[in-house]
Amino acid sequence: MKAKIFASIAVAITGAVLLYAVSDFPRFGDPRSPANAGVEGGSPSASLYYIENTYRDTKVPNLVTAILADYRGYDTMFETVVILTAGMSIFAILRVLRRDDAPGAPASAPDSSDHSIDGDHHRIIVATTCRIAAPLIQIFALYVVAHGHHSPGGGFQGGVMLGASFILLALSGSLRDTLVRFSEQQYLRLAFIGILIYAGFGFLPLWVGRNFLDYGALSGLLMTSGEEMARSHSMLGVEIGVAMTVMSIMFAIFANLSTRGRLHGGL
Amino acid sequence: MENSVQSYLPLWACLASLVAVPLIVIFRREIFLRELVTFGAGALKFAFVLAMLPIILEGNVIDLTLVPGIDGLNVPIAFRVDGLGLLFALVASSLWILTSLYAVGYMRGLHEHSQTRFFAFFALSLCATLGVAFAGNLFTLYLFYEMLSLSTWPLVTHHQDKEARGGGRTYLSYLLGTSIAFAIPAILFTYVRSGGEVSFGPEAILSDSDLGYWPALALLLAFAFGFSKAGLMPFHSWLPGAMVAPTPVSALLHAVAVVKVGVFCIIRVVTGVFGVDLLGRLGVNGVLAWVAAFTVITSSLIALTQDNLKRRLAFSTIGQLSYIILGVALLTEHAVMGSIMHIAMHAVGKITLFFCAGAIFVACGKKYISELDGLGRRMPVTFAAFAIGAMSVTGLPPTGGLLSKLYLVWGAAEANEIALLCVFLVSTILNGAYFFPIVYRAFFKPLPEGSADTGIAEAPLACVIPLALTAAGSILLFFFPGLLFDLAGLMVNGDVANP
Amino acid sequence: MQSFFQEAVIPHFNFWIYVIIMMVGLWSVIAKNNLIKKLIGLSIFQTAILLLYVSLGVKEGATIPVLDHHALIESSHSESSEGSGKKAIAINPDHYANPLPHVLMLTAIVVGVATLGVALALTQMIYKDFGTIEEDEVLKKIKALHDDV
Amino acid sequence: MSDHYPALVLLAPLFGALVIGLFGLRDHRVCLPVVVSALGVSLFAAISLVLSVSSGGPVDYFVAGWKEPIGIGIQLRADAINTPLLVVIAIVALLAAIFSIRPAAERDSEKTPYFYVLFLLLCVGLFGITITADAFNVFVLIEVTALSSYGLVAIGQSKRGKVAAFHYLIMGTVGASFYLLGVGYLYLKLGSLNMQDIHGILASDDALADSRAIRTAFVFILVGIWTKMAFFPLHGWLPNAYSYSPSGSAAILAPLVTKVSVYVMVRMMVSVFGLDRLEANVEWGHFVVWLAIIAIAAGSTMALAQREIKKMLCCLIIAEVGYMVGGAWLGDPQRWGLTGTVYHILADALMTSCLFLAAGIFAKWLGALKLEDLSGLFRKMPLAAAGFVVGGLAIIGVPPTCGFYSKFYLIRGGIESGQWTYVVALLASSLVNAVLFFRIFEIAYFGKKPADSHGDDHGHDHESEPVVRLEPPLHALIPLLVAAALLVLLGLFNGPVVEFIRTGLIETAAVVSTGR
Amino acid sequence: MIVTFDIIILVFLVIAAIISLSVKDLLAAAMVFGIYGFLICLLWAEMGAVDVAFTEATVGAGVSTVLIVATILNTRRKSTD
Repeated sequence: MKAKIFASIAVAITGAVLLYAVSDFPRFGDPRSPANAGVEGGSPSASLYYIENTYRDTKVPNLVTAILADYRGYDTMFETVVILTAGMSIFAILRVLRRDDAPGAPASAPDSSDHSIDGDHHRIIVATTCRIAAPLIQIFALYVVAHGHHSPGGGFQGGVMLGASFILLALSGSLRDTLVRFSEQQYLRLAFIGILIYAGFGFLPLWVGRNFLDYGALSGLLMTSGEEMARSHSMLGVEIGVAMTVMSIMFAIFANLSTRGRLHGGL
Repeated sequence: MENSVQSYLPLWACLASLVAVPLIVIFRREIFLRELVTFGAGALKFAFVLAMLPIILEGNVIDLTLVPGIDGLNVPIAFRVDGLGLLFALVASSLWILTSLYAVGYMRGLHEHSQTRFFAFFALSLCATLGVAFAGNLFTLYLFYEMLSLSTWPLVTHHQDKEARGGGRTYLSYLLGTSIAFAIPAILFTYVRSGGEVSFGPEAILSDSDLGYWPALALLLAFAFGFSKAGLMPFHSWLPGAMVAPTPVSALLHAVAVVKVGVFCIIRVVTGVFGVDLLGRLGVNGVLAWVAAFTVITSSLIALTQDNLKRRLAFSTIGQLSYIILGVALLTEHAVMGSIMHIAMHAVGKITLFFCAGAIFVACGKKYISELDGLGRRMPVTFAAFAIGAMSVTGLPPTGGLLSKLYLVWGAAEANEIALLCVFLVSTILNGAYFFPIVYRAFFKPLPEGSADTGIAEAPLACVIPLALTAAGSILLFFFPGLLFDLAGLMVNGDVANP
Repeated sequence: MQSFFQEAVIPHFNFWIYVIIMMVGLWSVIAKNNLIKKLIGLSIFQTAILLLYVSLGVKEGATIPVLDHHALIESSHSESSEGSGKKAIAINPDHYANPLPHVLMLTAIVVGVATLGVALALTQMIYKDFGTIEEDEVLKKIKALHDDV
Repeated sequence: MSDHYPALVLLAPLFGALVIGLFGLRDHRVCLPVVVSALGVSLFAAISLVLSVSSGGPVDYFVAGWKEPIGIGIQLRADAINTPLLVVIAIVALLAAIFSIRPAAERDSEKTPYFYVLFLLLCVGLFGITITADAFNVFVLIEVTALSSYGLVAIGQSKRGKVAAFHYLIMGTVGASFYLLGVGYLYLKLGSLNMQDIHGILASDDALADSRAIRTAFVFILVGIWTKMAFFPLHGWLPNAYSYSPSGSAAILAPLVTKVSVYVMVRMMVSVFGLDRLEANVEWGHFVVWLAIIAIAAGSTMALAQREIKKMLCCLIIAEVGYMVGGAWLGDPQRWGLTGTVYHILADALMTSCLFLAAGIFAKWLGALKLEDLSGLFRKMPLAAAGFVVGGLAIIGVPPTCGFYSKFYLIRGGIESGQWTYVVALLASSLVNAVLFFRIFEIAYFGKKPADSHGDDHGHDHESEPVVRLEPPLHALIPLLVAAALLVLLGLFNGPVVEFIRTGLIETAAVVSTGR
Repeated sequence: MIVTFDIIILVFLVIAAIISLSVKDLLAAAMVFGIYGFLICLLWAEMGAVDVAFTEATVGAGVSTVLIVATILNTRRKSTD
């Protein structure tokens, strides 16, 4: 009961302070608001610059992906690091590592609680449809990753969908079979390789003397016509790296959460 | 008028005993080598201090900055040796040699445990004492002051029994507590008030600042009570508490080094921070004088009631320290000279008394005055030295104590503070009242019949020789006070005063 | 009251709603006893902040922040054929929503899920250790176990 | 290669984490060399940054090369306030890494690679927060730090650790979200995320700067950061989180996470909202200083009540955070309070690192959790006890150690700004610290057998005839002694460090306050 | 950006949030949380933030709900409050 009173007081105070400031906001949807068009005292508004110059700089029509991967690529790299950290923390908390069950070894022998597919009629329909649907999901996910430049989508969304396809398999069939296809050792390695790709793309310009994550410098390496195309291609590369990491970590989180770190049995 | 000489002597003097600490530890197995290191360090330290004497006597000052202070930005660590500093260093280092000899005899006599630790910390506390003596600014003074309190704590709690723990606790809570509660704010206030200038120079730090009466009084009292090693009431009870320590510790530290550091800091504050003319103008020193006077009288009265010999000596020390503070608080020329000389006189006298107390304890394990009947015949040398020491502390003719007390009285008369003059006389009588019954009881009272009169004999030679030397020293100081006069004179009017 | 509603609430409707959702989330994070309810409240609390960011980037009558790809290619061809430096058609920023909040919110969503994942892992371990996911029962049990490294 | 140090500082631990992830998971021996070399590179980069800043002023680094309109790309900025912190983070991380080596035989040593991956990711987050000059980027990096610290707290076997991690997660996420909310309000009114740009707008337009939304933004950013640094009313998570986490994690989390949050507060005050505006509304400053005084009082009293060593040290952290927040908000004319706070960030990080390393040694190799278990410590572990003594003396504020000097600058700021209650609180708290630590020294010194001791403050290691020696292995003892030595060194050489900070502070405050 | 559509979704949003937090059965709460997620995704799409909508659909609503359900099945379904 004490918590409820304290919660109400805290909520009341925070709410009051927030509402006190709301009246000072620009009108909702106003195109000339400071966020959208900047303030005269400061430097020219960032979002106006993005809308007008992104295509000229990077030849990528999807502004969000351009900002995500190039202008504020440093933020996105740390976003992927956040996902990796979450995966590692969950590993550290949940994963039960008995002496023999070193991470490399495949999931331990199936125990009784793991109800395999053939024994249960209802699951057969679900399992087979999912097994057919999974590849389709993965193809669409790859399309989302690759097409992130022109249409909504990109590394994160594609990566999650790839992960979701494996989760679908694990849910419908049994986690043990999915782990055979996508073992712990594989998805752990893939997670780290993903970020290595991202950081690698960022590190290369340093050799040419340009700042970190400055893709323009890679035009020589990627044999592209101009700096803009180099930016566009390296953005794609970076998105692939992100997709790899997100895919493997999402599946890792699910695998650990559903079996509380023992990686057998499952839902 | 005094130019500053750059020399590394003060640093070597300090480091002499610091270097001895690891050596003592290394030789913990070979007892003889360990003692040799202690004596060697003592002699080396005394030699370095003596080497500085001629430079100082020519009237110039030794300056040495260890960590430079960047235009008032940070906290500089620097040495500055002047007359007062050198006098105190001379007293401390010379008596350390004697105390080492005495300690060897005492510890062997009583088969004390973990002596290596004892001697190591003894050396370390001496390094801190000299650090305070040579401190060039308030921060270095505070740095070595804290180091001294911390390095003497293990010595006080050497026996590691119940009352040692109690004594240690009061010892630290008083010293550390008052220094953090009063000394740091006082130092910081001076630092801020003087715009970052904290080093002791020819003229006082706050001499030109427009300090009001009350802030000045508050600052002076904060300093006085902050440096609670000087034993001003009500922060004096750590000293009797520290008597749980072995006697060499009480002898050197609580008669010479630790307590004198407290008084030395107060003299530094009065002369170096406030300056005689600022205090005179504000009249703030009167309050300090009366606090000291009150301490003198009350501690002498308490000393009368003490039956434990060491506690009686402890309260007498509190009284004598307040003599010195009283002398400085009077601000007149002769009073300040008297108080500076009293540092030396009282040191030599009181150390003799503590040596005798220790010798009695080693010889026959007696601690209480009521048990001392008729011991004089058994231990003639010890009690003769005790008598001389008592005379010196009370201020009777053949001993040096008379000179310093004379100057104090002369200074009080100069400042026409008749009331304080009476305080001096009354307390002299009280000193006599709590010392001479002991001498009378030892020599003229018969030995209690039942006691085994054969067993009691003089303490081992290693204890007796030092106490004899110090007793002789206090007499010598009566006949050849020249050196003390010069050093004290330097402080008072900056040039060599003719006696 | 009517004028206040017209003049203050309607133009900032999104911002009022986001405050309400946020307070619902915050209240449940503190008050709810069940750990999973707390986590759901936490997620709601975080999505409210997304609502603030996205709704400050909205422009009336603006399309999604993806440029019309083909028009740009013809314009750049025609422009490169004439050789004039400037692009033929200027992109009017008021027609496109502000892309920056969208980028920031992509990050915030992913961070939210990552935190949720770790929190759920902790909930499971708490259940394994204490056998309950009710806050008060867990605290009682902790007091019971005297010293555990 | 040399002008890429701002990026290199945090890339090294990131690549280290990736290498451990790829190769260390199977072969544990790989972990330590990779960690030490990664942090070594960061330390080298941090030191060279300090040198370049001291010679040539602040260094700006534009990631992805977007320079001309300032708000486009993300900008990293190394100036006098954050480069010393970078060096301290690298040093403390190195010490903690070496301390937490787990020989293969130990109970849960198979989790060592995960521990070290999280360890390095935490370092990436901490370096990132310190170096970045983009308000949103700070949020992302706070999350990286937070997530890895939840993992590090809960990695051990302790049941209570999991519950503590859960509460830490809840309060940490709420704090980070408040910070994000504050940045959102700033973006909404000013249209920019770059700190320098925001400050330019605020400095040039006072009406806007005093508008309601900006003031609310500042309130929320502050409350969010206070939650992350466990400032008193929002400190609930800290005592449990750091005392029930394994010793290795506590050795890296306790000294750094709270101090970096204090740094973020200082960065927000100096580089975003501008000091002169903050000092303008005095009542806000007084209110925060009062909060700080309550924090100091609460931290000290809680520390007195604790029976467990680590819990007591955590309460000390809460009090020290009170020092720093109070110091920053004193608003004294020559900004001594702020200098004291920035210096105290460095000093306190080292002090807490030294104490938590010692507490870790006592817990692991002596099984001593409660205060009473430490009896006879000086005899059993003289060297480890010496390190603990130096750490204790630093917290109390004994001269040669850095604790004294940081308190000295804070008190000077307090006196010059007239905040006497703050000065009294500082002194009272150091008295309480003295009581705390001497209570421990007494127990350690007076143990049942006649134990020997060395209570002096130079950490001299000399012990008489030791009966039984239980010294911890070298990989735990060396970091502790190095930390203790650093405490004294930082104390003695506080002059150059403070001068470096003050020139940076005056320059940043001066430059920034004049706007564009 | 159609204002009326916007307001309707927002109202539904608040209702879904309150229901999700007050219902006793945790699985039901998870389901309503899923609905809440997809409503938010609809809101983003309606507001012109298509990328955010896509991410919210896959990450925010999709994976979160799956993870919460997985945890509920591994712990307990009934909730006291």
